[in-house]
Amino acid sequence: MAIEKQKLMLMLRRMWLIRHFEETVIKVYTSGEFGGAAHPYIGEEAVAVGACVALRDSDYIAGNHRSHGHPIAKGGDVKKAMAEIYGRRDGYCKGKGGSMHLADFSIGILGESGIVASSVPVATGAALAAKLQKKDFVSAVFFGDGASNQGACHEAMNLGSVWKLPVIFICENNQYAVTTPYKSTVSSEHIADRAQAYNMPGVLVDGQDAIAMYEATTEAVKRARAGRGPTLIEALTYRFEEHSLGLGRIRRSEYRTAEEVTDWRKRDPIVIHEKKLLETKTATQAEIDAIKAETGKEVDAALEFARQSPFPEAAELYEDMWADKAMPIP
Amino acid sequence: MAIEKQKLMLMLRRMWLIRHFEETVIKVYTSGEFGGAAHPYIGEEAVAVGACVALRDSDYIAGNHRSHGHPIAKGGDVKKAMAEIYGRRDGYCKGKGGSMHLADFSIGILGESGIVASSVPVATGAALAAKLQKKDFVSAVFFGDGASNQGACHEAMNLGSVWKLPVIFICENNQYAVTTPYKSTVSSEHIADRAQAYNMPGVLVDGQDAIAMYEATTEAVKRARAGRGPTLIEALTYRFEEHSLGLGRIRRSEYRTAEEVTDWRKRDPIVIHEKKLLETKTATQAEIDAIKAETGKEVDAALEFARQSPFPEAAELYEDMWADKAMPIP
Amino acid sequence: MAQILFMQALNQAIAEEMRRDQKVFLMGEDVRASVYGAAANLSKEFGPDRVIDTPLSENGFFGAAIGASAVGMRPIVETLTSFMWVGMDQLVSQAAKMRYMFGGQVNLPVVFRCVMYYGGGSAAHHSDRSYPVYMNIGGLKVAVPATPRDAKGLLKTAIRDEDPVLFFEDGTLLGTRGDVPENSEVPGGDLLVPFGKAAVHRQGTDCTIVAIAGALPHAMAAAAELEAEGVSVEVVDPRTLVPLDKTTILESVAKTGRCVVVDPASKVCSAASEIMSIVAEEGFWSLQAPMIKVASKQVHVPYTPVLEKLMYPTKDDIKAAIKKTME
Amino acid sequence: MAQILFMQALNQAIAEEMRRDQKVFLMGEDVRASVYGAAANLSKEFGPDRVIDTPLSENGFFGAAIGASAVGMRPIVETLTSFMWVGMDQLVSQAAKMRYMFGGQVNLPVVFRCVMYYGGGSAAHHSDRSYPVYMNIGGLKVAVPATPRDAKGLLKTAIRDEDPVLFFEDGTLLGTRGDVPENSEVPGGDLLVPFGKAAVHRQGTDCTIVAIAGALPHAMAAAAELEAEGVSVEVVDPRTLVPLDKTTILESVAKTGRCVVVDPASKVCSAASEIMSIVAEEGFWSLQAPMIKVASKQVHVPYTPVLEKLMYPTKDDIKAAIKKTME
Ligand SMILES: Cc1ncc(C[n+]2csc(CCOP(=O)(O)OP(=O)(O)O)c2C)c(N)n1
Ligand SMILES: Cc1ncc(C[n+]2csc(CCOP(=O)(O)OP(=O)(O)O)c2C)c(N)n1
Ligand SMILES: [Mg+2]
Ligand SMILES: [Mg+2]
Repeated sequence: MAIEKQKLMLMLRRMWLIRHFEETVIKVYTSGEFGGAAHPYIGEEAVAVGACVALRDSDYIAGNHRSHGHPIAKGGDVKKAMAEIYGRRDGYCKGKGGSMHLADFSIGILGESGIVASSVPVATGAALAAKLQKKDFVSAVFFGDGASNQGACHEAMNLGSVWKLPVIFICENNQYAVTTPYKSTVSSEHIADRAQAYNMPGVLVDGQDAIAMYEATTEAVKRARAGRGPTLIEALTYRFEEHSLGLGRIRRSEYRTAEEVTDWRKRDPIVIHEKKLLETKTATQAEIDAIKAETGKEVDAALEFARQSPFPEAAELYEDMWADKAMPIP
Repeated sequence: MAIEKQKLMLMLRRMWLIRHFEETVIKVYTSGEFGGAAHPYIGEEAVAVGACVALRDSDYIAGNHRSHGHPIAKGGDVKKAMAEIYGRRDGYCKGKGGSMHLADFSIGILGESGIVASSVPVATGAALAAKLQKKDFVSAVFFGDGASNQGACHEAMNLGSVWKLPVIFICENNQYAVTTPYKSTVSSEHIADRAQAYNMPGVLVDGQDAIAMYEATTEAVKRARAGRGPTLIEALTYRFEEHSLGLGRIRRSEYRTAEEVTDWRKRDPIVIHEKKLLETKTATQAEIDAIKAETGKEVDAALEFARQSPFPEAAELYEDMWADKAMPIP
Repeated sequence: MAQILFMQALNQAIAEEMRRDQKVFLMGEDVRASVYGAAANLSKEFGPDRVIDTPLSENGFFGAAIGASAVGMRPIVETLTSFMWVGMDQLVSQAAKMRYMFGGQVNLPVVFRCVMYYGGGSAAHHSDRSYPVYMNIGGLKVAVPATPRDAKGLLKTAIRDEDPVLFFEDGTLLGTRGDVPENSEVPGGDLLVPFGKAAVHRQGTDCTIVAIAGALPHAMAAAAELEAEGVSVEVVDPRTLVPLDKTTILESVAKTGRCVVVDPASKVCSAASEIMSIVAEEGFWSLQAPMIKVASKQVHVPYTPVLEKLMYPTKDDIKAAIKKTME
Repeated sequence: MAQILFMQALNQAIAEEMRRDQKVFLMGEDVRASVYGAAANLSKEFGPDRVIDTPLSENGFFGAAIGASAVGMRPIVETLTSFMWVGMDQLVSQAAKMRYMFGGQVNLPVVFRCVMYYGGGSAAHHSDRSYPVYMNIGGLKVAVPATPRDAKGLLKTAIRDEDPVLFFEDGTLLGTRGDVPENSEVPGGDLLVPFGKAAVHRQGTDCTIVAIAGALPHAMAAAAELEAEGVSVEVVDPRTLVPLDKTTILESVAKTGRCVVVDPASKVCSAASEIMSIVAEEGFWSLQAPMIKVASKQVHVPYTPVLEKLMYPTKDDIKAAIKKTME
C-alpha cells in the first residue's frame, strides 16, 4: 500500500505529540501539580496513531483509562487535553473529567472511559447509528488485553457482527493488565483468534509499527464502510512505563523483568517509524527533527496554557449534570 | 462406547419422567391452578438426561428458566418439584422459588436461574471449589442459544479455561430465544465454534439423542476430572411447545412455521431412544411400556402430593432471607 | 377523550413519536413480535430497521443504545426491570455519568422502558421494583406513571427529552383503563405531561398520601373508604421521582399535617424513605404526627401467591397507617 | 494495644482468618501483587492457590466466588465499589437472592471487599459510594467500618458470617491510624466486632450526629469544636447498615432531641435518607427540631480538586447543620 507522505508525516507528528505530552505529564505529575491516576501511553503510540490516521474526522473513536494517546491520535487539541488533566476550566471537560475522561465530540472523540471495556458497547452504538442514519462513518474503539475478557467486549463484538456494523475493535495487547500477564487471563493463544467466534476478520498486527496499524485499519475501514461489518485488530505492543502514575506499589512488584522492558524499549515505535521514513527517503533527518521540535513546543505551550487556565468556579459543580436546565439538584 | 443397560434404562426413565411432568404441568396450568411463567422442556429431554446420567450424584449442575428438565434429569424428586410449582410448603424451595427456581443442594442441583446466563458463573465457581478443595467433582451448566450471547457466558468460559476448572458448558440450542432465531443473534456458525476462542473442545451433538449426549458428556467429564479443563457442548435440539405457558401473544406471532415444528417433532428424543433400545435388543417393548407407565404414575402421585401439600404460613414470608437467625427484617 | 388501557397508552406514545421523528427507534428482545405487548404492530408500521430485535446481551445493547443516542439517534429500549442488573454498568457508568464527566459535551436522549412485573407469581428473579436504586445514582431521570394518561404523556415527554430517562412501567397497572384525551383535545395538539410535576388525584385536609406507581389505585381506594368514615385524605402522585416535585408534597403536608408514603419498592432506602427524609427536614413544623412508610417487605419476592400477596402495600395497609397517624 | 493503619487492620483480619480456616481464600484483580495494599504479603504466606489473580471479568469472578461459597468455600473478593456495576447481576440475582429463592437451602459465606476511593481526583468512574443501593436490594449485609479497630473486627466477623457481606472500605480512612487491641487482649482471643451494633464514639446531650464511614472523623472534629462553644454532641457510628442498629440511634435521639445524619454517599435515597425516615417515623415525638441531612451533592464526582472538595460532607457542613438544628 503506497501511503502519501502527508499521512506518514502526520503519523510521526502525532506520535511525537503523544510522546512529548506523556513525558510532560510524567514530569509534572511527579512534581505534585495534580493528583488522581494517569496512565502513560509511551511505547504504544503507533497503535492509536496508525489507526486514527486511517480514519476521517467524521469517524468516531472511543477509548479507555490509558487515555491521552487516543484523542491526540485522532487530532485532539493538546492544550485542552493538558488543561483537563490540570483540572482547569479550559480543559476538554471543563475540569470535570480529568486524565481518564478526555473527549471531543466535535471531532468524533466519544470519550475515554475509566471502567475497563465499558466504552466498547458505546462505540458499537455509534456504529449502529451510522447504519440507521445510512451514513458512511465508522466507529473504532481501543481497549486492552485485560478488557478483552470482559463480557462487554463479547456482547459488543457479537452485536457488531450480527448487525454488520461499521465498528472496528482495536485491542491494544500490551501484555499486561496492571501486573497480570495476559497469558494467564486470556484463554486463546491470541486475542485476534477470538474474531472467529464472531465471524469477523481477526488481524494480528505489530503495534510498534504505525504503518502496519494504518494498513490493517484501512482494510477494516473499507470493509466497514462497504457494509461488511466489523474487524478485530490485535496490536501487539508494550507500555514502556508503569501501569499508572502514583502507584509505587506496582513498581515494587516484580511482574515483569528488566530485560523484557529493555527488549521492548528497543522497539520504540517512533524510532521504527523514523527509520522507515529515512530508509525510504520519504523524509530527511531535518524534517524529522523539525517535527520533534515543533511538537515539543506545542506541548510546552499546552503546559503553559493549562497552568494559566483558571479553575472552575464553585457553582460549576452543579452544571453539566443535565441537558435540561430546569433540573433541580436536590 | 458400550453403555450398561441400567444407564440406558435410567435415561428412558428420566426422559419419561420429564415428559409426563411437563405434560401434567401444561394440563394443570391451563386449568389455572397456579400462575407465573413455566417453560416446558418437551422435546429437549435427551439433552439434560443424557448429560446428567454421565454425572455422579456428587457432581453439580445448574440451569436456567427452562427449568424442570434439568433437576429431574439429575435425579430430583418430582414430588418436591411439583409441590414447588404449586407454591406449597413441601416444594423444593418451600414455595418461594416456583417453576424457575427448582434446586436440590442435597444432590448437587445448585438451582435454576431465571436471569438468562446468570447461573453460568455460579456453576463455574462450584468447579473452582472442586479445584481448591482438591476434590474430583465436576460442575455442569445448562443454558440456551440466546444465553450464549451474554457476557456472563464469555467470562465464565474464559475463567473455566484459564483456571482449568472441571466445568462443562452445555448449550441447549433449541434454535430460538423466545421468538428470535439464533441465526440472527449468534454471529458464529455454531455456538460450539466459540470453544476455540477459549481453547477448549467444542462439541456439536445431536440433542435428540440421549446416548450421543451421554457420550459427549462422558468425554467432557473425563477431561474435567483429569484436570484438563472445561468443554463446551452444543446440543442441537428443539422445543416442541411454545416458549412459556401463559404467553398467548407468542403463539400468535409467526416466528416458526408449522412444518418446522412438525419436522422436529418427528425427532422425538424418547421415540429415538426407545427405538435404539429395541433395535439393539437392550430392552423389550414390555420393559419400555412399564417404564412409561411407572413414571406416569410417579408424576400422578407427585401431582396428588402437590395438591395435598399445605401452603406456607404467613410468617414464612420472613424466613430464609438470612442464614443468620438474628437478622431483623426491617 | 377515550378510555384506553395503560398498555395501549404506551403503544400510542411510541407510535406517535416514531411517526413524528425519524430518529426515534425501538430496540429490545422480541420487540418485533411484541411479546410484552406495548410494541404491538410497531414493526408492521415502521419496519425492522426501526423496531430492532436484540440478542440477549443487555449490557451490550443498552450500551449500543447509549452510543447511538450520543451521535444523534433517539433510541427507546424495552427491558424488564429485573434484567437491568445485567446491563447495570452501561446504565450507571455511561448513561448516567457521560454528560457530567465530559463537561456537558453530549446529550443522551435515550429512554429505557423498564417493565416491572410483580404480583403475578414471577418470583425473585422477575419481580424487581428497583427505581430507588436509580434515584441514588443521579444523572438518570426516573418516571413512574400510574394512570394511562400519564403513561402516554410522560412517555412522549421522555422520548423528547435530551437526558437519559428510565421509564418504569408498573405491571399491576398495564391492564388498567383510564381516560386519555385525543391529541386534538389538548393544547398544542400533543399530550405531553411534564416531568417534575406531581398530580393531586384527590383533595383532602386530614392526611396526605404520597403514592407511587402501582400504589395509586390502592391509595385512592383507601381514601374513598376513609371518606365514608369521615377522614379527608389527599392523594399525591409524584409521577416522576427524578425530578421530584417536593413542593407539591410539602404543600399538601402543610395543609394536612400528616403523611403516609406508599411505595411498592422494597422498604429500605426506598423512594418512600427519600420522600420522608425530605418532609422530615423541610416540612417538620407542619407535621402533627409521625409519618408512616407503607412499602414492600424487605424480603425477596416469593413465588407462592399466599406469600406474595403479603409483600406489597394494600388498601388495608394504607387505611391502617392513616388511622394510626390520626390517633 | 497497637496503633496501626486502617489498611493494616484489614490485612491482619484477612491473614488471621486465612490462617484459621483453610476454606478462606482471596480473589481479585492483582491481589498477588497487592496493588491496592490490603493484600500485602498474603500471596507470599498463602501461595497462589489461596490468593488468586482474576481476569478482568467482574461478573464472571463475582459469580465464581458465589458459586464456590455455595459449595463450601469462603471466598473474599477484592474489588472497587465502582466496578461492582459490572458484576451487578451476580451480586443481586445470585448473592442476594439465592438463599431466599431456594427456600433457605444454601448459605453463601462470601465477602466482597469494596474499596471506595474518593476525594483524590479519581473522577466519576472511580469514586462511587454506592452502599445505599445495596441496602435497598436486601439479602446482602452491608458493613461500613470507620476505625481501624472496627475494620479489623468487622472484617473478621464478615468472613465468619454465613451470609454474603459487602464490606465497604472507605478510601479516605485507609491511611488513618488507631488503636487495635492484640487478639490476646480481647475476650475469646479474637477481635470480633458484631454486626448490627452501633458505636457511640462520643456522648452528648444536645444533638445526635449519625456519621457513616468516612464521615466519622469530620463528625468527631465538629463535635469537639462545638463542645468548646458549649454544644454537647453525641456521635453515633452505625458500623453496619444491614443490619442497622436503629435502637441505639433512636435512644440517642430520645436523649438529645436533635439529629444530623452525615453520609458520604449521594444524597438522594442515601443511607441518611433511610435513617431519617426511621427516626421520623419511630422517633418523631423525641424530635425538638427538624433533622438535617448532610450528604454528598447529587452530582457525579468531578475530577478537579476545586470542585471535588465541595462534594462531600465536611466538618464545617456538620457544624453548620448542628447550629441550625439548635436555633
Ligand atoms: C471494570 C474495571 N475493573 C477493574 C479496573 C481497574 N483497572 C484499571 S486499568 C486495569 C488494567 C487494564 O488492563 P488492559 O485492559 O490490558 O489495559 P492496559 O492498562 O494494559 O492498557 C485495571 C484492572 C477498572 N478500571 N475497571
Ligand atoms: C437477562 C435476561 N434477559 C431476558 C430475559 C427474558 N427471557 C427469558 S427466557 C428468554 C429466552 C432465552 O433463550 P435461550 O437462552 O435460547 O433459552 P430457551 O428459552 O430457548 O430455552 C428471554 C429473552 C431473562 N430472563 N433474562
Ligand atoms: Mg494491557
Ligand atoms: Mg433457545
